[in-house]
Amino acid sequence: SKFGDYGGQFVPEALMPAIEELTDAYERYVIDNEDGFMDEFRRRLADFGGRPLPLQRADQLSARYDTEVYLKREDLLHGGAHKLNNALGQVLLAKYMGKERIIAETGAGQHGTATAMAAAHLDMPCEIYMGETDIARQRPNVFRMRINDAEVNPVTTGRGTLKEAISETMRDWATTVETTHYVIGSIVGPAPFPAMVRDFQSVISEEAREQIQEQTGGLPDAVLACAGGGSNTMGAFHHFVPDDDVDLYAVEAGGSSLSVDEEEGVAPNSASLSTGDEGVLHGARTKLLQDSDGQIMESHSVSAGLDYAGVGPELAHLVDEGRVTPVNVDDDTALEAFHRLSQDEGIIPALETAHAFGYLERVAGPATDDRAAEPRDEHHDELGDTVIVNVSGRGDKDLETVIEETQKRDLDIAPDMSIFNEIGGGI
Amino acid sequence: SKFGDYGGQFVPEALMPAIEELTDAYERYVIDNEDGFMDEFRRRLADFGGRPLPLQRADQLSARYDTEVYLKREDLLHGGAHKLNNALGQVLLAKYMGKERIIAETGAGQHGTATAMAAAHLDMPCEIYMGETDIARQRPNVFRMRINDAEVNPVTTGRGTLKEAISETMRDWATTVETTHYVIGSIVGPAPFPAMVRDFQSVISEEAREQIQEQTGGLPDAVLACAGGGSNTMGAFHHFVPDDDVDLYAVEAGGSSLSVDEEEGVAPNSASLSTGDEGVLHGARTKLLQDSDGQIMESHSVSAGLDYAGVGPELAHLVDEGRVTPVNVDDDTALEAFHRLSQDEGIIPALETAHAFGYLERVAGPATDDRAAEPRDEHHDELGDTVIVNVSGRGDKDLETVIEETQKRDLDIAPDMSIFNEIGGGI
Amino acid sequence: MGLERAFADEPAFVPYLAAGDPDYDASIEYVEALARGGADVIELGLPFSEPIAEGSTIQEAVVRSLDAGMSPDRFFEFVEELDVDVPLVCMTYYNLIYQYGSGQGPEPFVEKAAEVGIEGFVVPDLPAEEAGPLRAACDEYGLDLIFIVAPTTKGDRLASMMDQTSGYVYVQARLGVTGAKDDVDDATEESLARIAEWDVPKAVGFGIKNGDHAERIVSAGADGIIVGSALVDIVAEGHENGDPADEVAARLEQKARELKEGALRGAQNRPQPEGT
Amino acid sequence: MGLERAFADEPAFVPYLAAGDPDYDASIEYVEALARGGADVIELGLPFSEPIAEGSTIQEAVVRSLDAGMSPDRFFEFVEELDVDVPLVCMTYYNLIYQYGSGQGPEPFVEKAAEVGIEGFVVPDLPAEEAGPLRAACDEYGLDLIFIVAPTTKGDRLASMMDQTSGYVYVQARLGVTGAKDDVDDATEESLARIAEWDVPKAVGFGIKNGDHAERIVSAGADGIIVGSALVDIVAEGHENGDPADEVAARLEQKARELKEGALRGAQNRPQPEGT
Repeated sequence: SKFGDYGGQFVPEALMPAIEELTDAYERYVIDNEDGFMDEFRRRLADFGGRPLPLQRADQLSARYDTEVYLKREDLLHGGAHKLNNALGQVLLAKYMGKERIIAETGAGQHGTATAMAAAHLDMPCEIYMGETDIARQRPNVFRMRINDAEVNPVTTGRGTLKEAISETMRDWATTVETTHYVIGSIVGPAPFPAMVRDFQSVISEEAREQIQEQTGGLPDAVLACAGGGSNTMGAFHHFVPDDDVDLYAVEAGGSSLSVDEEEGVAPNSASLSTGDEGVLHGARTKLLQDSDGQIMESHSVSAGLDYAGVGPELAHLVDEGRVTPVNVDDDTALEAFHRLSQDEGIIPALETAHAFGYLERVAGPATDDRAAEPRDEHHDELGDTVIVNVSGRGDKDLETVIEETQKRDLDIAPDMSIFNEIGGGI
Repeated sequence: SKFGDYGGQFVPEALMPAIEELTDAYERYVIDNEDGFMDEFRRRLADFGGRPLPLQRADQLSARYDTEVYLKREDLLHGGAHKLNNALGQVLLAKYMGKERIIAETGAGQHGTATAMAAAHLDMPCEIYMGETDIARQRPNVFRMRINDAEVNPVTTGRGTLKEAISETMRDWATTVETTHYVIGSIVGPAPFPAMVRDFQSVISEEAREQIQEQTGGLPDAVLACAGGGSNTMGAFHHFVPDDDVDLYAVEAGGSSLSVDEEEGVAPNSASLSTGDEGVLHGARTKLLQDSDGQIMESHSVSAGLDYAGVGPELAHLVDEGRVTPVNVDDDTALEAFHRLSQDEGIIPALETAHAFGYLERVAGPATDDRAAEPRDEHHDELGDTVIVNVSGRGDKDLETVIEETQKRDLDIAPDMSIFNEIGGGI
Repeated sequence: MGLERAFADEPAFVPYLAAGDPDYDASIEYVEALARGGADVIELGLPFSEPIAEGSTIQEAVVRSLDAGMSPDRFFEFVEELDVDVPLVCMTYYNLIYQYGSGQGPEPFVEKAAEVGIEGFVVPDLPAEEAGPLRAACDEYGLDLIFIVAPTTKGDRLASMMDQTSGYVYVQARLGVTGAKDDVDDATEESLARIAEWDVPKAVGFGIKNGDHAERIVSAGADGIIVGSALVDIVAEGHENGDPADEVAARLEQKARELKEGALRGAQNRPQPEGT
Repeated sequence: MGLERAFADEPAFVPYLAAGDPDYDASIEYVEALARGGADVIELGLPFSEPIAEGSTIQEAVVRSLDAGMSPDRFFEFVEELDVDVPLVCMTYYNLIYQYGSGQGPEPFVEKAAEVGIEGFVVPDLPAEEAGPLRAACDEYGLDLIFIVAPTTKGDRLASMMDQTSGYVYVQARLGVTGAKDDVDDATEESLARIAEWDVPKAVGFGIKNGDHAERIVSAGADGIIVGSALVDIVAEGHENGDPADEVAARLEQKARELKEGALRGAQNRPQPEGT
């Protein structure tokens, strides 16, 4: 249950039996494929989720960067992001375990919608905890959950955001462990969640590794994925980890700055791999954003889905081992990359995803004042000739944010939206 | 260029040479696969679009209807609907033809977004005409187009809706035919559009026909698809047309009523196959909603994508031939079906798509007062034991409409949304 | 079949208005004013709900007319009521022609048109390939069917249209729909050259706004000029400003006179054909 | 290691408050009021920003305390400043303990706690499996480490916890987090039965609101009662109403007295063990 020194099971005693039961179920059904669990999981991922998903050569980006850029298209998964890989796996596992009820928490709403979809598909009652502030910010996702027949329980304590929702879900679970499974949405939390969620998400790299070999005859030089909690990241990396020649870049949200406001307890970024240090959060020892006392900092990113103060323990371990390189790009770079992929490739990415493309631009893009010193060709030493970028999700959910944040910044690459100011109607 | 008496090329003389050029290109590239056009089209549909898409057995619906219900998952296509099959085909064809610019019109915005995506993917400048009323009603789709770098040209004449946008696009095309291709969004318009769009969309039935045989060992008893202009309909039917034992149901929008208000020139439905008669609209002879003078009526449907007074000439012909059965369901039934599929299967369908499921419920669903006279089992005579329903698109775009229309109606099946009235924020 | 006569002696001025724009009574006055102003043929638009070939100026005229209650039957009354001594051509879309016969084809519409005194048709969405039934009905009732030759019309299509057109041919002077650009395209001469051997009068349209334009077009060889948007603009402006119909009619008459005079000047400038 | 002494003579009353709730000075008064009211051990919460094991009542207390500036160093000052003659236990989350040593493990925190007079710890997110380093540091400085036994704790886990727990054991009377339900679960007896052979005092918590509850829990065999939410409610209500700290302190003292007296009554009702 550990990844080096990371991981573990730092949870209230009342939950430990559930964690043990889940560990047992994970080993039997997921690892040993008992009762054909994994076969059913894969069949449902295909039929319901739409897998396998393409590994697409990006024509315009490949030309721009003079590098073969391949896109792993998780944005095409049912629901619009990689989230369903995990949600479907866990809800199905809960069914095999004889659980009668699903709970989950959600911040930006992506995990909540994926869980609600999976629960509806598998005919399991489902309740989602969501802070009331997040509910007001993310109404389309709230409506999707309700329309999929999930109960959405507004959490009114504290600031009404993700952290309070996590606490509230833990509280529900602590009361109902015997009948209920808590679907954690990333490779975080107590063991066995980090390994289990990774296993469900690893279908990404399993497919991508086969596909890149079919298409290019070899392995890529690098794999890039954005990293918040890290489930799409480890999903995209897992099957490449043993391939020592494949560089793995976890692209974190640099937010508005990498520096920290200890006074306010705010880190204006979500770069826990790049800047965080070891601690215990939400059931696991990992890297996190904390002040010198050990209080968890408020993180920040223009992308709600990366806005988390911790990261999966396995990623923390792989970073310490030197196997994964943590990098980060700031909000501006991510927004520019959002527009670039939309305009050049006809794929509107999630803002989370845009971070990975922002890093690509920074390393391999045309020279700018910032990059004047680095000649264009050097990136080949860094990224190599063939790069896979994980398109973890689609950006429809981010339209409002992108427009608002783009207008604040006056980015050169952004399309002119002023025409619509003259015509009525809300977004 | 005709389907029986339907079809033809009723367009201004200035466009005829472009139509002839397109006919030639259609025959060479699409039909004869010159320069490997169709190979490239299929490769891009796979890599960029995500094809093949699953044919999924719907577990809960199959149980509800005591019929094997299979879902053809076009909602998983890049962009969220079948529209990309056609848009990608036409933009690629324009490229093969040496055109330098793409134009299209859009009403609800689905065809516009698909065209903008395809144009961005293939690096073609793109302008979309859209009525200003529709722009105000469909802002998320407008933003998606702009974000994909398409120009969106607001059309301010008349009522500022689809019909004015069509006229404006024709006007542009008439001025720019030599350099520009007009991407028509359905199996309507002058020849060769109806046949060409059908060919691009027929990948739906090509896949589905293979998949159903793999999964069940035989052909289905019936295929159901919603029908507005009819592109998803013919796409889903085409390869089954020669299979005489497969019944084909085109489910139109019955709107609020099938009766017509001649005084106001309004048909409160879009059921041109069920209730329309022969006439000439937008370049083709077909079935349409018109008054006794031949003026086109304003159509209506709760689903913007079905809200069109005409229908593809090939469908009109197949209905006259008795090969396709036109049926229709009203707004209420479609909304109920929207909620049923969302809740029972974890798939939020487009409102267009929901009409097809509404028909399934009406024919095969549990007895209600309305259906008291028809015993439950009779539906097997009608639909048979295995049914494919084309899930033409996803419903994210329809959330606002569904919530508003559901609240107006107080449907039993609808989830309670009142909790969100207490928490701030717009949709 | 006799619209050729309007082009016989001098270059013809062929104005267009949408019948019933902005309302039935005013429109009667306006059409009569065009006749007084020197029209040789008048193209009367019967408004269709989906005018795909029109520019926005005429599209808006169509909406005004429909909103004021225009219909095929009202259109025929309108024609009967007109007190003008000028040949009238009905410009409309095929569905109205087709549907008037309750789906039986164009013959009932043509019969009725002939009865009220219409002498020909321009149908912008009916290319030569689809025109067979209407051509036959026109022949039966002795009406002309005028086709539009576009700058893009070439080769076999020209031949097919030459066979079918009668009365006159409507030469679209440049690409685009009925429009409001200020320039008069030099391509007029080229367009006319392509149909030089046709034995019907050649009327050139699209973009003629004033006497000077008219003069240049006729100088370039046109047998007549077709003017729509410039006249509809006057109707639209009068409507927006709430001007009395007689004032608007006077402006139309004056504009008509300017255009007719321009055409006449053009005929004087015209280079004498060599040879013949 | 000596918290057992607080349970030696009579059933112990173990109240909980979040240190620094709603502010430093008032909280000092409140804790001292609990001592006056008869507390035998006081559990002082050191607030952590992510209190995943707490109910909403205590979660809100944690937020108030943090907003008022509580931190580990302030907490130690707080403990030093307290004028009470009752053993103190620090209840907090593992990250604060761990991080105090700048990532060097729990030893610096334990050392400092011992120095200011803390006698033990309850760490709700530290199950026995992960407790090795903290257990070792506690042993080094002579502090108790109290584990929580849940209704779901069974089999091997019980044995492992029995080995590690010292001072007393915190018996969670029913599933759920620190809570506010009005019933006192009959499962208390069953829970106690499962750990009957443990040689540490058994303090039962979760849901005790009044003297009657306290009496029933002790009657059922508990060696002590742990009460948190019912006391935090008093602090919260006083804070919301803007009541003077001394009034709130008086209410806490009264509530403490009620609970302690209930516990004492419970001890009198307790059935005499058979045999021994």
